[in-house]
Amino acid sequence: MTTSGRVALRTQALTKVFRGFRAVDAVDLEVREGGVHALVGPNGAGKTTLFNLLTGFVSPTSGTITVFGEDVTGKRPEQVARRGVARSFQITSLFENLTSREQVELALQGRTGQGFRFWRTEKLLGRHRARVDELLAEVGLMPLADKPAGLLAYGQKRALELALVLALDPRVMLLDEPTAGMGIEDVDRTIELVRRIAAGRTVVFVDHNMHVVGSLADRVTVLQQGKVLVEGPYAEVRGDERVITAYLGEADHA
Amino acid sequence: MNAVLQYAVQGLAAGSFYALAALGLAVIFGVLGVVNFAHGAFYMLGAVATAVLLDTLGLTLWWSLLVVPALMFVFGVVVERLLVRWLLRLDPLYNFLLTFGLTLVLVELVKQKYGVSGLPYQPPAILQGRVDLAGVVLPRYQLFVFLFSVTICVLVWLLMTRTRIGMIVRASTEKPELARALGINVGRWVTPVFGFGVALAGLAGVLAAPFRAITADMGNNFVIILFAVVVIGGLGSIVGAVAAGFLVGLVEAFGQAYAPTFAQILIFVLMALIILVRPAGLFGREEAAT
Amino acid sequence: MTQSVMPETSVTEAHAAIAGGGSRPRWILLTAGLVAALALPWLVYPPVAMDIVAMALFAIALDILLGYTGLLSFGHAAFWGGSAYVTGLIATHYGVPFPVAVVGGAIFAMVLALPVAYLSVRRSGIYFAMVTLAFGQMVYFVGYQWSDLTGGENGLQGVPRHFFGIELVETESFYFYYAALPILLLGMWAAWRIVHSPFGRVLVAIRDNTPRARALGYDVEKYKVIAFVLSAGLTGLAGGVFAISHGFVALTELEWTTSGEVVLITLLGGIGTLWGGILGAFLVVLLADYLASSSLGGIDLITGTVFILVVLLFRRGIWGTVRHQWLTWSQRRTSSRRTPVDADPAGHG
Amino acid sequence: GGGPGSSGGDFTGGKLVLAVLNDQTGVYKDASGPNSVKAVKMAVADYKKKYGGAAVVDDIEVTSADHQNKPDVANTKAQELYERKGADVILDVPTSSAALAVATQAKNHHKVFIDVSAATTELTGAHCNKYTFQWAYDTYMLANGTGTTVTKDGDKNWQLIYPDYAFGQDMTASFTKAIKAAGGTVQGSIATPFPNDNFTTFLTKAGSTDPDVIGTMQAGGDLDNLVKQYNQSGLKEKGVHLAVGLMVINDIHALGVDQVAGTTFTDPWYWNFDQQSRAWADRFRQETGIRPSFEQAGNYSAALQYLEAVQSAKTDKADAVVHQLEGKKINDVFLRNGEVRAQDHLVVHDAYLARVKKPSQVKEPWDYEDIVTTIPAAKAFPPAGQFACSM
Amino acid sequence: MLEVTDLKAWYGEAQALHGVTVSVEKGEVVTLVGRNGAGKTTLVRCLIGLHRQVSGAVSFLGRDVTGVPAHRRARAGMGWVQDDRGIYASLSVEENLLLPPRVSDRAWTLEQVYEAFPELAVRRKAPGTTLSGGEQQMLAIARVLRTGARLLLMDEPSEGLAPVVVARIGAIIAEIKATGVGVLLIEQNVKFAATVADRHYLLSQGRIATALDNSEFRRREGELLEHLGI
Ligand SMILES: Nc1ncnc2c1ncn2[C@@H]1O[C@H](COP(=O)(O)OP(=O)(O)OP(=O)(O)O)[C@@H](O)[C@H]1O
Ligand SMILES: Nc1ncnc2c1ncn2[C@@H]1O[C@H](COP(=O)(O)OP(=O)(O)OP(=O)(O)O)[C@@H](O)[C@H]1O
Ligand SMILES: [Mg+2]
Ligand SMILES: [Mg+2]
Repeated sequence: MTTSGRVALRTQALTKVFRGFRAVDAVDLEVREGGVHALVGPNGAGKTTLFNLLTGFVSPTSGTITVFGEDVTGKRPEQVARRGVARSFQITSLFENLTSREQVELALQGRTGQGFRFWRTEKLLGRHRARVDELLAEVGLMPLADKPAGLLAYGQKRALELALVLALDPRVMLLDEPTAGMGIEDVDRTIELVRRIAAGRTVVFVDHNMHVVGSLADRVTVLQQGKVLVEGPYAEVRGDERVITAYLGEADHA
Repeated sequence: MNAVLQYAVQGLAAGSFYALAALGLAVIFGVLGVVNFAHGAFYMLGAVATAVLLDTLGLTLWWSLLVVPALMFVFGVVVERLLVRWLLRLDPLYNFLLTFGLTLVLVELVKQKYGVSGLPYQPPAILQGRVDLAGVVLPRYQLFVFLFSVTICVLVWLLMTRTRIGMIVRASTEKPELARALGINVGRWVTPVFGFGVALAGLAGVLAAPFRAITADMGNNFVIILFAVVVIGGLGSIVGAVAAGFLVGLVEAFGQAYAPTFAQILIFVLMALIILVRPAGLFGREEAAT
Repeated sequence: MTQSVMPETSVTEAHAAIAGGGSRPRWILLTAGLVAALALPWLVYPPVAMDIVAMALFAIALDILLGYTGLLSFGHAAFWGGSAYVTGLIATHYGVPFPVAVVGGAIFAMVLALPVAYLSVRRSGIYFAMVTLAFGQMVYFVGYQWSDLTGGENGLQGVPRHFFGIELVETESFYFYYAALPILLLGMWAAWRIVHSPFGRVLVAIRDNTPRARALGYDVEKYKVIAFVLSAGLTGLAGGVFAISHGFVALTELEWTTSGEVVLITLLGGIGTLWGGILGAFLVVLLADYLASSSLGGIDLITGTVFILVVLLFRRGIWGTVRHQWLTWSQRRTSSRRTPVDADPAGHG
Repeated sequence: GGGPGSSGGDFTGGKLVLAVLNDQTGVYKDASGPNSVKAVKMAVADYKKKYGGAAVVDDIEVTSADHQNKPDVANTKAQELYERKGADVILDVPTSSAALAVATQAKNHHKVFIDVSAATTELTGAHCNKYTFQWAYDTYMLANGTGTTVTKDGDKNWQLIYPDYAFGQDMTASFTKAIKAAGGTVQGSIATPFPNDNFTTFLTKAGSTDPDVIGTMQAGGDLDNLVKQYNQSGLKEKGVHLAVGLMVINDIHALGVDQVAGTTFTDPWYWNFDQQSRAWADRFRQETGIRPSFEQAGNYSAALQYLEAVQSAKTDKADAVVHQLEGKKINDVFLRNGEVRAQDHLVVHDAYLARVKKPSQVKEPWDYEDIVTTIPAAKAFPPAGQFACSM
Repeated sequence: MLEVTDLKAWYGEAQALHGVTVSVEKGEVVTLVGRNGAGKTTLVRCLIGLHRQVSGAVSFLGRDVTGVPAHRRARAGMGWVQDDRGIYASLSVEENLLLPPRVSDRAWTLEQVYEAFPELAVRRKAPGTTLSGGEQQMLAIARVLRTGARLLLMDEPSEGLAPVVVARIGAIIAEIKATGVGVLLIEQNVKFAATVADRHYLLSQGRIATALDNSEFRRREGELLEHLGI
């Protein structure tokens, strides 16, 4: 993977306190452009909260966040999204009543400002057709393109989540447990997919599946109790004593 | 200074009605997720029942304070069984609309039965007149209303937060399916809680009988103010409902004293301000995004 | 998570509700509707016919919010009544043809809606309903207090009906109906346009899953505010015509009962159906009119009972039920033609 | 029978239609409502009995509609009654806004409208027209009677509390004038929201200047609220009296006599005033089961006198009937020394200053009032021209 | 202790289970594996009595419980760990634990819970859903242990848990199994399934495709993985 010198995402002393509980505690994180960065750590370490902070869903108690040098601290989710930072959700989050195609159209439209055109017909959305087909094919949902998402199986929904993130053509992608609840085959396919789309983009993801982390990440940050425990290349981190005791345990080194 | 104290007491007395009724609203919302539009109508029924009981059975206020909430509880149970329960699984807006319809029906029925001019009521002599407290002369009845409602509010709060019943009740509301799978007979709890909330509205009505016009329409405006109260306090927050109830009473009293033309608008302005700076209300929980 | 107010409808159906397109039945329906609108004043008393069409647009405007954005406004009387007053004042003081006054009223309604929307959209679901109710009440009190302008309790009396000096329109309700109908039909068309636009699609997305819409870069609040303001504008159009038709404006137009009535109409017609509002208005207005002249009394008793029954037994509303039957029927037809292979719901193809 | 030419008259559709448009369900239901319709039917029966075969019209229909206290409904209904139901006259119409809307319709349709239950002076002032009459009372009469009499009786210092809308403002202006004319002073007048259920603050404020009497212009449920809170405020014990601008007998019934005993107010009519009134009230009770309010008696009177006018005019043509009514002097069960003033169509007649009885004095149900004085017709109502009516 | 015979389930017109027959004995851990959408969750919801569109028979502890409402099944000793955890936002962590009634004297005490899951002890006063995904999973498991259920129905308990915690759960399962509790475990994590279970059912498109004991399961792991992926 090519990592240029530029810093895509940086946090400085980022802290979030929920009623006295420090969920994220003075985290300094630096993700270089083009890198695939994994965030691991025990349950409750603050990974999802960190994602929420990075995408504006939660506002930080203190500290700063910059995206390609621009300060986005305290910006709202849609503002962060429009700066090229897209996220997926740990708990599947789709528009139940729209078809896969419509959802992807919606995602594509988001960047164009067409959304405010209440005097135009929705056929306008047809212009995204080619791109929609491409994206759906990429995640293997083409045959189900016209099925409302509410009727899809779980794995299919996860795939659609990814398609939505991709549709935003983001510079930085934040994927929260992209393979959670997937069968082995789907996991491998997803790894492939993420690897493919990661080209030329910056990816930060959370996953408990070490197989996924190992295959994708070129850098890994281990969080514990809201603090950075270790950071480094995967091979280095997984050998780290502290990581083994705090997170991996003796049983499973998959 | 004296006047200011008087206004304060008057505001707290007015707030007592809001606090008690809003408490009922909050309990029902907290447990059933129902915003009960008929709360004003239940308040009205409480007052009407008080007057009718005095007229027919000679029940004094003291008895009414016990009997009417009990009757309203039963009535609430019937309403829940017959109507509200069928919509609990659905969007809360449906129950909002249902209780809106119910309000129209109840108000109209009372009009047909008891007319529109109102019902007479004679309060007990001991609550008449005034007491002198350190130079401030206060109507006895207002003091009584205030103390009584504060006591009830504290008791309810303890019940909901400190007892197993409160816990079960909260769980049954939030995820009824799961609660059943954990061995809790959910159906058994929802109904009495609704009845309980209705009884609180009825209790506010009893307190209103000696103090306010007992007419079929007495709850119409009341319920709107109640909504403002719960928005200010944070819907679903018991403490919030009570605190905001008293706050709104005070705002109303001082508004009427110093800016009468704007007294009614003032409450809504307060609400707008709260929404601006604290959308979840004074005591409301922030809605977390996952 | 979802704030959808159509939990009864299946996903397929909800999707059908938002899918646009110009199929044949739709054209047949449109033509039938137009014919009905033109014939209405022959069938019912013309001022009542006018009320029906005005209320229909009111309900449709509300449905943009309720059915398509998932926001129940319980304070729309503010825009209906607000526009009625402004329309009435313009007509009284400037002597302009009434369509101009009506447009003025609608613009006012939109201006009024802006701050209300800005504050209300900070809450959703049931909170939104309560907040709008409270704001509606606030507008009511202003209308009530500002009696120099609004006539307070007495209402705004003697609103003229100028229409380019065409006497028949200005005096006869029958001809006035045809003069005012195009305004309301235009409003309905606009509502349809809004719902079936890229904007409408975003509204549905927001209704279904707000955080997700945010993550896709949509400024949710802005969309809700725009939807609210558009809805208020169409409401204003209807309220303005209503004011001119009646020749005066009463404080009741601002009362929360008016907000409640239009919700009933929308609900009866079918939430999220748009056209249901027309049927709902037809029934509710005629029923109220009938009850007012019958010696039955107890309008609220009947309105309230209808409310309860519809909510309990008939949540899809009239139009929604018809559409449901239609979809079930056509689905059964298509699925019987399909090969069973397609029927596996879980199959990854 | 009927039809042009028959029985020498000239009646559209061959019949005469009297329409009662009022509130059948809302706050005015008890005071007027369905029982006003019955009162009008009594008038029709009396008319038929009196003239028998000599009646110019024998097909007389009484129809009614509910305006639900909504002026827009009143407006549409009035149109419909005149246009579709062939109404020759509309009667009653409580709520000022509704009455004003109906007056406009009467003017546009050239049909008669006799208002009984609305109090606004605009009906015979700025909004007066040739076809509209105000039969029973107006705000001037209410305020003037009470203000003058109470002041003269020794309560010179007043505080006024009034609901902040047209009726309350009118009443307050009239009260203030009357009080000053009688040698009293108004220490302050306090506007309150409407509707309102909490008057404690206003009462405290009013009481702070130690007035002799507090005059309230509240009506209906608000009056009920205010009286209860006045009773508990301790002002009564301090010797601050209460005078009421508008009280109808149903209000006393609703509050209970004990709550308002001793309160003075002006009443256009009282059922137990004299033998004539009582006899009619007995008949009314046979029809309805309760005693009549002044509105109901007023409707009877208005309908009866309208029929008399039709009898003289021999037609239902509005202009002819109006011509018969204008300037007519009338004495009936409701109007004593009455006159339909031609200039503004206000019907002036004797009014009464009433005092609410003590519970111990009440001898039978609805026996609530002592009539203290009769205010002669000439003094009870505003002089012609006071409210700028031009027809 | 659990006998399921020819269980069929529908969602509206779509059939999700096509005649499933499974059993769980005392002190036995049985897993249910199968790809997404195979019907595992549906099966468990039928067992606990939440899914009502069913036919077939379920007997528990020798008694027929078909048609018995969910809360009575729970009281009879079925414990359910929901796939989406089902933590109460309106209850604190401790209240979540105190909520369910005790159904046998096997029930864990609060001390035992906190000892096994120190993460929860720290957050005991926090509102339930403010816990992290994994912490919520622990809470859900701990909550069902608090009842002392005789049969645990666990829907993907290891999902989203850190490997150390997964190992801990494994140990707990082994521990309670020793006291005679039966466990029906839904698992995607085949490795984990193999370490804790005695027998396995492979569910595919609403039908039991294969039933295997653990040694065979281990032997055919690779083949199974393939099957699961297809
Ligand atoms: N509420 C529902 N309405 C309609 N179909 C449903 C519903 N829930 C589940 N299904 C369907 O039933 C089938 C079985 O679903 P189930 O949730 O039991 O699968 P699962 O094996 O638990 O999958 P996963 O591993 O993803 O949790 C799937 O095809 C699914 O689409
Ligand atoms: N809205 C909130 N209010 C209070 N506490 C919260 C909130 N959200 C998260 N927390 C707390 O912050 C901590 C970190 O939670 P987070 O969801 O970020 O963990 P995580 O690392 O993603 O864990 P997992 O791997 O289990 O998903 C947890 O202890 C949780 O209880
Ligand atoms: Mg997480
Ligand atoms: Mg599952």
